[in-house]
Parts: sequence; C-alpha cells; structure tokens
Amino acid sequence: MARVTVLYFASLRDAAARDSEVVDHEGDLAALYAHLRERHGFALPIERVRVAMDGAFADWRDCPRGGAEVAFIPPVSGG
Amino acid sequence: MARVTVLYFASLRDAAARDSEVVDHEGDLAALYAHLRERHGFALPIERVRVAMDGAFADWRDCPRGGAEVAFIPPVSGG
Amino acid sequence: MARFAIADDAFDIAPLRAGLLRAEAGAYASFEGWVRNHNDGRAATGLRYESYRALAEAEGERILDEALARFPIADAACVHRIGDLAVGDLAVWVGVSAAHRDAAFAACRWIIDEVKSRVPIWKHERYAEGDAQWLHPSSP
Amino acid sequence: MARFAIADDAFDIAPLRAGLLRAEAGAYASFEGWVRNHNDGRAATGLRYESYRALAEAEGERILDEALARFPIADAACVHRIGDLAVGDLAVWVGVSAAHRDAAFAACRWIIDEVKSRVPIWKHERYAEGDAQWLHPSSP
Repeated sequence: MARVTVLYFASLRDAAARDSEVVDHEGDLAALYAHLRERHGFALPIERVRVAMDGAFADWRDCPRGGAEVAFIPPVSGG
Repeated sequence: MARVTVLYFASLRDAAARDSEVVDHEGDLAALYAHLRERHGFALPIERVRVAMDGAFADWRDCPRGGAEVAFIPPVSGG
Repeated sequence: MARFAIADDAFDIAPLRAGLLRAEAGAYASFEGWVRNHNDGRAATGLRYESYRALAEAEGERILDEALARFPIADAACVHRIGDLAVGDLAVWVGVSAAHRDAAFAACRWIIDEVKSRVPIWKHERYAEGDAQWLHPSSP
Repeated sequence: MARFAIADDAFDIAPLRAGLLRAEAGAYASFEGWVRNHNDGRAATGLRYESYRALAEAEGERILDEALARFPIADAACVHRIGDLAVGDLAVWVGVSAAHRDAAFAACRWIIDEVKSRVPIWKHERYAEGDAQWLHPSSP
C-alpha cells in the first residue's frame, strides 16, 4: 500500500472537483487511474490519457512508491 | 530605328561603366542585348538575363518603340 | 539558460528574437499562435490556458534540445502563455535562427507541432453563447 | 495599400506585424533574412543591395497578390532593404497571418522563395580579403 498524491488537470480536475488528493493505492498506475475514474466519473478512457510521476512522464505499468506525486495528463491542447 | 534608353544594373552596370545610355536600335530586344553585350563585354549570356520594358517584364522578341525604357535584368540575388 | 518558458502574463517578443541573432545565421523563422474569434465553427470570446508547469517546462525544454539535435540550426526558443487570454492575444511564440532558411522553417514548424502535441497545457475555451469547455483533441 | 515595400533604411518589424493581426487569424509565420558573416565558405564583412525599384515594387506586389490567391491566408507583407548593410542587419522580412498554421508556413516559405528568385534586387558582397562581387546565382 502506497500513499500517493494525485494531481488533476483540465476536465479531470472539473470532474474530480479538486486539484489533487491523497490516495492509498496498491498496484500499478493503470489500476490507480481505473480506480479514480470510477470514483470521479472521468469521461476519458485510459487510452487517451498519459501519466506522469514526480514530474516526468511514466509508464502505466509503473507502481508508485509511497510519497510519489502522480499526474494524469488528458489530451493536451496548447498552441 | 527607335531611340531607347537602356538601364544597367549590378555587374552589367559595372561592365558598361554607366547606369544607362541612349541607343538607336532596329530589331528586337534580343538583338539589342547582343549588340550591347559586344560593345561592353558583358559576361552574361542572354539565356541568363531577363529583359523589362517600361517597368514590366518583356519578351526578348519584342521590338522597342521609340522612347521606350529597356532594362536588362541579370540573375537576381535578393533575400 | 532555458530555451522554453511558460509565461503568466503577456510577454515581449523583441528581446526573445534578439537573443537568437547570430553573426553566422542568415535566416530566422518564427511562428506565433494568436487567440482566434472562432474555433470548430463556433464564435469564441476568449480562453484560459492551464499547465502542469513543472512537466510543461521540462517537456518544452526537451523539444528544443531535440530540435537543436535534429536540424542544422543556430538556436531556438519558445514561450507559451497561460492564464486568461482575449481574442488577438499572443498564446505561443517560436523563434529559430539558422544559417539557411530550409532548416529555420523546418525546425520552427517541427517545434510548434511538438509543443502542441506533447507539452501539458490545456485550453479552456469560452463561447459567445456563454458556455465553455476544455479541449482534449484526439491524436491526429 | 502596398503589401510589398523597398526600404532605403533600417525598418521596424513591430508595426508591420501588427498590421497583419486579424481576429479570425490564429497563426502568424514570419521569415527574416539577416546578413551573415560568411557566404560560400568566404568571410563576408557586409553587403550592398541595389534594386530596379519600379519593377521590384511591382513584382513584389504581384508575388503577394499571388500568395493571397494561392493560399488560405488572411494577409501577407514583405519589406526588402536596399543600400549598405552590415553583418547582422535585417535584409528582408516576410509576415503572413492565417486561420491555421499550415497555410501561414506554406505561404511564408513560398513568398520568400519567389522574392529571392523574381524580384530585381542584387547583392554586392564584400569579403574580409578586401574584394567584392555581384552575386548572380544560376537558377536552381
């Protein structure tokens, strides 16, 4: 069980109604997204989302360590 | 016989040692260039030169009217 | 020095451009993205950009490093605005200097394409009808 | 109003760029040609541009008219310096505004290529060794 801070941006933040939250999680990042998607009703399937951990892009199969900062990155629209 | 003003630019002006001159000429613009090339020793063959008359690009087969302003345009190098 | 920056407020292009001048560079290409009054057929009144700033800065810097490795260019830079923008405001600027124009154009185009597809910045668009939405485009 | 101009002296880009801003234009691409310190492997110290001014202005204007007909752009402009220039000086500027970046980049590139190949302007280059020459490039 790892305690991680999850950051939300754009439509994910609107759906979660918060910028971030602390979550106790076991398993990989994909499982974490699935869990939080169900909790908050995120519209975006995991195929359209990228994940970052501690400020760098990460792999969905990575398992977060305790204290990690995880960010879900919905499709970007800068420029 | 038409009296025309001929304008020289860049290497053609250097070779002719003048900006312009007035020439009495019979025949088309190609013949005019051949004549003046021989007089001034222009290095550029006619294939590498364009010709303009009265401020617009012209055809080498055009025959200048009296009072026309003819310009020989060596390969350009702006930009 | 960082070549990529996130700007919270309107920024001046002139000093950024001047920073790319090189005696050996004969070509400079730049791109600017401006807030338009329409998108996907809808009248837009303005927008808000937000970023995951730490990752956006790191990813932007990586894009410029990659551009310098891929193209024969002298230098390159990019600044992206975040916050509230009105129609006509400058949203993003890219500048590239190079010995020749082929590389300047190619790198400038590549950089803006990569920034748009990789840097974690999101656009929240407001419409004339009063509604607003986050844009999460599908990959091309 | 003329979109193409010949400039006898250094000119400001800012007002030219501002003149291309449009509420419906989301993209702006620009190109600048700067005097380099080398050309064809030789150290250059500066140059002089001369033009056949009446024809250069007419031909430059024609190029911009053609660009507006060929590409889905909002507006375009170009200014070319003549006279004596030093290394680092701005020789030519092209700016294009458009709804989308594809057209802005394509038109900007097309305009500078056409200006370089069609507008009667000639470069007289001075070299570090003290000599100088007119450049009359062969067609590509």
